[in-house]
Amino acid sequence: MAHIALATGFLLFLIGLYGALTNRNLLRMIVAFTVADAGINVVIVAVGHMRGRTAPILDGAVPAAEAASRIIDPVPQALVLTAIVIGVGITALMLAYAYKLYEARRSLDIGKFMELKW
Amino acid sequence: MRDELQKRVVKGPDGVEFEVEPLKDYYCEAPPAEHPPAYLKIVEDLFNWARSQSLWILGFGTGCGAIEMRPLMTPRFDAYRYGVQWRPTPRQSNLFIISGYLSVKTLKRVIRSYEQMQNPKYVVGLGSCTINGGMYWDSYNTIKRLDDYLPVDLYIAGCMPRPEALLAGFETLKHIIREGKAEGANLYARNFDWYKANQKKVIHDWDMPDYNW
Amino acid sequence: MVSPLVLIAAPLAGAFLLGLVRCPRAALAVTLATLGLAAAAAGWWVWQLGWAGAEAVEVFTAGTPPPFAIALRMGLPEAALTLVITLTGLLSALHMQDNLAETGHRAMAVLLVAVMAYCGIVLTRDLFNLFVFFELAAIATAGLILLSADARALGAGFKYLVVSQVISALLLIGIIFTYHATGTLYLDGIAAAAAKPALAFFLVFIAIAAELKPFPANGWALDVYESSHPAFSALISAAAGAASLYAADKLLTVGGPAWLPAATAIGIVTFVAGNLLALPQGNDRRLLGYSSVAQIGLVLAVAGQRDVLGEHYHFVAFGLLASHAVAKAGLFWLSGMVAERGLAAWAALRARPPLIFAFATFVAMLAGLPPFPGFYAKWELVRVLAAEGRLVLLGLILFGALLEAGYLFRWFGFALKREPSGEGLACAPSKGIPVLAAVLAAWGLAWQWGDASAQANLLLGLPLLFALAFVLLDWLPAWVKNTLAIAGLAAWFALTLGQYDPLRLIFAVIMLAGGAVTLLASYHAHGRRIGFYPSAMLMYAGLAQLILAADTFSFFAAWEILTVGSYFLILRGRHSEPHALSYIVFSLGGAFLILAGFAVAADGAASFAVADLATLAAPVAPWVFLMLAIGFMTKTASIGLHVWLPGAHAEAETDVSPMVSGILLKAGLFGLAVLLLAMGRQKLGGIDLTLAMLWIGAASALLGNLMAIFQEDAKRLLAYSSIGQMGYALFGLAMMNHLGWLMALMFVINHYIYKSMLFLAVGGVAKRTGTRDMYRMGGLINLMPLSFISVLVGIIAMSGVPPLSGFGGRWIFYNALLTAESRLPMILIFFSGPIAFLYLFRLIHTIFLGQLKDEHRRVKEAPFWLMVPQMIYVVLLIAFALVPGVALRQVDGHLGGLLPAGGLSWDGLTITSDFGYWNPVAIMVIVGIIFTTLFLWLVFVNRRAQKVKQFNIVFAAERPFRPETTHFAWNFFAPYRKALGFLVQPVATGFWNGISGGLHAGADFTRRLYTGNAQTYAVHLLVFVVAVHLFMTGM
Amino acid sequence: MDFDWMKIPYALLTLFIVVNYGMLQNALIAKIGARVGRRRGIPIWQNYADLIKNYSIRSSITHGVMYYLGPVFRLSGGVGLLLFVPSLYGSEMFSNLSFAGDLILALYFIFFGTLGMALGAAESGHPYAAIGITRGLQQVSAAELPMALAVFSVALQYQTLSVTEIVAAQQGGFQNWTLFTNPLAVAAAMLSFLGSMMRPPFDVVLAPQEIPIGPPTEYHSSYLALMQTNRAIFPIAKIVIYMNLFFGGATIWPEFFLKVFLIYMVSVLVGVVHPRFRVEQSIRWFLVWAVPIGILSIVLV
Repeated sequence: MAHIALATGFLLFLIGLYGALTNRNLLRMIVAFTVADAGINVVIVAVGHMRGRTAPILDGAVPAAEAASRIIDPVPQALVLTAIVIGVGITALMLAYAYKLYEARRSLDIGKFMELKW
Repeated sequence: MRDELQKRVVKGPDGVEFEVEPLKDYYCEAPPAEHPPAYLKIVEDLFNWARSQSLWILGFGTGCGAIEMRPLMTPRFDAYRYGVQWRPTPRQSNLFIISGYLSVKTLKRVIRSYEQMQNPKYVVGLGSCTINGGMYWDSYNTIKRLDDYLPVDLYIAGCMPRPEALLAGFETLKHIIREGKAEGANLYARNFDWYKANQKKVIHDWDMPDYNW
Repeated sequence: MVSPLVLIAAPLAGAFLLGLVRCPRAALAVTLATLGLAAAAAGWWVWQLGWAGAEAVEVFTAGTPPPFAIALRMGLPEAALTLVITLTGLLSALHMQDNLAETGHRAMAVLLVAVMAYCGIVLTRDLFNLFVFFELAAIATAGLILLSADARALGAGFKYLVVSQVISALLLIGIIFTYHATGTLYLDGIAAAAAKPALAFFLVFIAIAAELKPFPANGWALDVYESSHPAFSALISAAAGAASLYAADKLLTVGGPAWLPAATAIGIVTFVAGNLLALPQGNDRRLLGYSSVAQIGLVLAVAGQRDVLGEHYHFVAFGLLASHAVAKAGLFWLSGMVAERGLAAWAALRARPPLIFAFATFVAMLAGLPPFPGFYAKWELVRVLAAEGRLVLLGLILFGALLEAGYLFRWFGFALKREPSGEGLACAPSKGIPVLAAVLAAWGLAWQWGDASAQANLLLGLPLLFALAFVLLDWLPAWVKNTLAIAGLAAWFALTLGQYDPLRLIFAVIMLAGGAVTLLASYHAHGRRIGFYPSAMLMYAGLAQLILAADTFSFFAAWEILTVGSYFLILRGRHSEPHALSYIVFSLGGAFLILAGFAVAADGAASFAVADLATLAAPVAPWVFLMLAIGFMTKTASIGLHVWLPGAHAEAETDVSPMVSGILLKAGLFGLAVLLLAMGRQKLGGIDLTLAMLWIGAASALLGNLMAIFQEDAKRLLAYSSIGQMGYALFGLAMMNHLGWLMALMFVINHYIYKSMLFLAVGGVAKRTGTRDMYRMGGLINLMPLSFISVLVGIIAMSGVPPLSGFGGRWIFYNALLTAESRLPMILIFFSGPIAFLYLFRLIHTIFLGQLKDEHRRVKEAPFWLMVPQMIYVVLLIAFALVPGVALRQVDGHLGGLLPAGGLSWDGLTITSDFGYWNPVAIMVIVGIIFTTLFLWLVFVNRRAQKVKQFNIVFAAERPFRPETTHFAWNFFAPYRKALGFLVQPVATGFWNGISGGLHAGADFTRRLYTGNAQTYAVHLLVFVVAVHLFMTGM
Repeated sequence: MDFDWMKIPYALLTLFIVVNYGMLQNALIAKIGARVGRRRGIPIWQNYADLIKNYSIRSSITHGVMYYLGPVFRLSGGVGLLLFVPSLYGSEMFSNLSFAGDLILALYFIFFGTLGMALGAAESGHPYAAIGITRGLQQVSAAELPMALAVFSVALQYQTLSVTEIVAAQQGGFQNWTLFTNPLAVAAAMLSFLGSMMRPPFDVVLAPQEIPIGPPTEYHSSYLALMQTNRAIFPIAKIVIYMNLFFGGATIWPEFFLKVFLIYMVSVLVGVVHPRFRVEQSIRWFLVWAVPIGILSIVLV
């Protein structure tokens, strides 16, 4: 299960990366990055998974005393929350940029924004 | 008068403009002076002997007669043995041989060269042309009588005089020098205005100072 | 006790507070106050940790130790870095206050967040927290980029976001797998973990490294630097750079020594490539961007050397980092004051001399010149690297530094020499204050690093302080400063008189007393002459300290000080910009060789006396000798390394030329003398190196003289002649015998006197005639008789004709040759002697004799104050000709102790060697009597001579046309060119131009890598990651 | 310092002898040249007449101070050179003023007159003067090199720079002359000698037909007289150095006269059968033919 998740995560990441590097449209690039982000998040969660354990929620099902042996590692779960938040922030910022770029040039082609070079 | 002898306004490196007058600024304006012989006669005699034994001819062939001077350097005539040499610069020469006819154009150069020689200096007119114009007696642009323009010490007549005649002429000149009678340079200085007037009469494009130091 | 958390909390609180403030002015006040508070907190910590003896503290955010909570650490490095960050933030905010006020409180909030994020990166000890701060920084950066007035910044910001997305992906994957393997995110915990996941850690490492904008994965950064607001660029360059570097440093601590080579490799490649690619840049901010990239690369490379740097690591790394941060921030702020983007547009700075001083400070600081921290850091770094045998790295660092100095000083030259364009300068106090603060910081750091250094604090050196005092006194009129300068030189000379041995005394007399005499000429200048005295006195300070330097550090520091001072001095000439540049590049190249030589010699010792060079043995010794000798020969402009000299000496100001020629060149000879005294003969690969020097000296003498005769420009002629003269002196030293040295010292004295005199005379003439082309002059003898006399005396002395002092040099020279071991180089020397006549005659003929030109008919004698030193020199030359013993006897005795055998005997007035004898007084008297008698005789027989004018010459029965066509002066020695012109083909110039052109062309080709496309940049990043991985696994 | 005041009249005596000998020798050589050309040639006393004539010229001009001093420099150079070298070996009377310096002094003092003359001629403002000087300087710069090498070779050979000691080492028969003990040096020096005597093929300096007599173009009357005096002294002074270095010096005046005459005749003999070199040709000639011999001489000594 964890391996499938890992593999899926990496696959998503690579697909996203490939998409981001090959699509010339800004919006498509941003979407591709979101896909890659999602892939990474899957990877993070998958890394935290331990076979046969349950979610790290300390309620009646998992008493605090046994928590250490029954739940999966909670840290990646915490990390992934942060990562998602940051990812959203960055995606929003990129979208804002894309909007302003489109306003400035009436184009979403990444190849149109190459005046700074060398 | 040529353009480059006209007054001109130039700007100095400091940006101040001023006038340059070439005839005044580039040429010495002093008139020629007479130079008396040495105070002691015996010294002057020695000097005259040395002058007569050391005739340095200005190497300036002014006309066709120059061809007759060349053999003097050859073994056949060998003028050197009489103390006669040729010098390439008027500064160091004391004998000017006007070799034949003298066109007005050449006269200008002759005057300049003559004036650049130092006192005492001697002029020998070679051939008839320097005496009366010779075969060019009615030419519109040769002078007829050299003596009007420069003080001539000696004429060697003929058309052309042979080198032997020249050698004889040198001997006569030596006699004149030794007798202290070859004072053409002083004569020129004394009668400078007269000579100058004669010269300017024939030379119409006078483009030099009155006396060429 | 201020909690380190203030640094995080205060900006956050400020940012939230800003949400409540509506008035832009108030918002700005809040922002500045917040940043000020943070800076104060950081400053307090620096004080506590650095001076008050407090211990580093670790703050646990949740009240529990890691791994259950995030830990922050505040030690001295963190405190210093946060101080840099917060101060840069504060000053940048001040600088861009108008933009901030315009954009409103949101922008200020973003700025505060950026500062907070940078501080967080520095403080945190948690890997994931590091990621978070990096992402915060990225978001804030992308927001701040929008502040720029430049429309292209949008594109740059997007490129930045694209790349940071990739980086963050790598970082995140790396972090999670590192955590998976080690079970902790606490950095110290990871470091302590038994099994470290190589690949995961690699991803973390490479992601952080990518944040450092390594070559070639840095195109985005350059675009950001170029287009964003300069104050913000300052923040990215100084603050973000410092923070990221510290993050990399933390990772290296965690990763252990295995990761150091990779860091070094990335760093050094970036350093060299960044500086190389900066060469062809025409946009100031992009150039600063390349320079930033390079500097951060250098610090990363240093971080990679922490294993060998040991206790010096922080001193070196922070020295370089501080230099970078202060100078780069200052330069970016300056760039914000300049209206246009071309490098030449910085000429606008000339309207404000303090800004030029600031620019000079920053350039010197970046180039690692004394007394700035970079200098001490470079010294330590090179010393350690040399001791560890990491010579390739050492070479690359010095090469990169040389490139950097090249474009920086070229730029500085533009600023000082190019015509300012129409657009002026924004000089609002808000823009000026940050620059001023950076200048103060620069000098403060200079003091601090000197203080912390194991070496002497350069800012404690009296001569240097004296020179720097002229910066503050620059408002005084020139004559007051000149008097002060002369008094200073004389006083220092009197003060130190007891400390010189006879050999050094000769140099001291020339450099200090001689310098004072040369300075007399400077009285001719009117007004304030801004910038002249600080530069000149800097040079003299260097010279003064050089002679007294006992250990290699102070020697090298003095060497660089005099180099920089003379560079500024040379740059003052009207057309000297390219020549000053080649001077500084060659000089620094030579200086770097000297640095490397000293470092190799010291073999790790913290302090190494110059005299201890004698203790070196093969196989190190010959290499040290080689490096030092080439370094010194750069200064003496030996053939091949001479291309800088003619232009530099010819284009310098009238009173500067004698300083740089008569005095400065002697520094090289002094170095060589010290070197040869200490190390003697060395053999490398079977070649006797002193023999090689002998050949070089002889070739310099011949070719220098030969080139001099073809010059039309009088000062260039003198300059080439200096090459020849220095060749003679080098030849004398390289003979390594008693008389050879004596001859070299005689040349030192003579060359000082006559070359100073000639340069002053020719300079005076050039001043009056408005040209340096000799064929445009002529006939000046009657108008400038005193100048003529000094040139006449000068050329007689220089040509070696009796009875003047040059002859003494030649006489000793012949005697020395008779004892020399190798005879063949002498052929060249023999040939060069008569050739000197040619150019000397040309000098005096074409200027003073011949035909006077129309426009010069009213020129006056050179200014009085230019003549005063010349007349002193005339007297000196004659005195030295009469009694050379006064100067040489002591040295002769002194040399007897160093180089045995073959001295001179000074019996009465006659000087006797093993081979011959010479009586200078008798010669003078005899020649004088003969000359006077004949002269009186001529006057007697020729008393009535008529003075005539210039056209009264026999001219083949014609008359001269114009003076121009009558003066024979141009292409004076045409037959020589026909016969030997092939010897003066500009081979060396072509060679160096080829190298420079090749570097520029290579850089121009390479920089096309940066296509401007965000996706290409991302690909570069991936390629970079793969390449580093291959590099690491391949090792 | 105790100075032997008798040196002064002795030196003047040397000067007197050499001036007269020089005038006569110049005339004699001119006469020999004339006889070869089947002329009678000038009288043997011609140079005296010329000299007196030039002093007797009544007027003169001056172009300025250096122009005025040029001939003074020139003649001082000649006289000084003569007096700095002992004329006769073993004679206290004719050791002249050689206590002032050794061979190096003499070699460098050669340039004293040349330099002064060059400056004087240059002030005349005449382009031919300047052209002539540049030609002379260029030619001599190459011609000096073999001489310098030869001198160096001889100094190495005898391990001294003192002319007296060099002559002393050559005493005791002609087989001890440098000519036989160090023929390469002598060969190099004699080739250089050709270049310094202003005779064909190295007379492009004066080049009478081209730049009428070059440097002295403007000189006349008493200036020229001083230079003529130098013409009598200077070549002999130079030849004395050659004689002392390479040909065993002289102990009595007849030997002196003979050796000086013969050495002089070398340049005359070469001169009469050669046309004129251009400057760059003579530079190449010296560098290609004379310098290698000089180099060999210092390598092999």
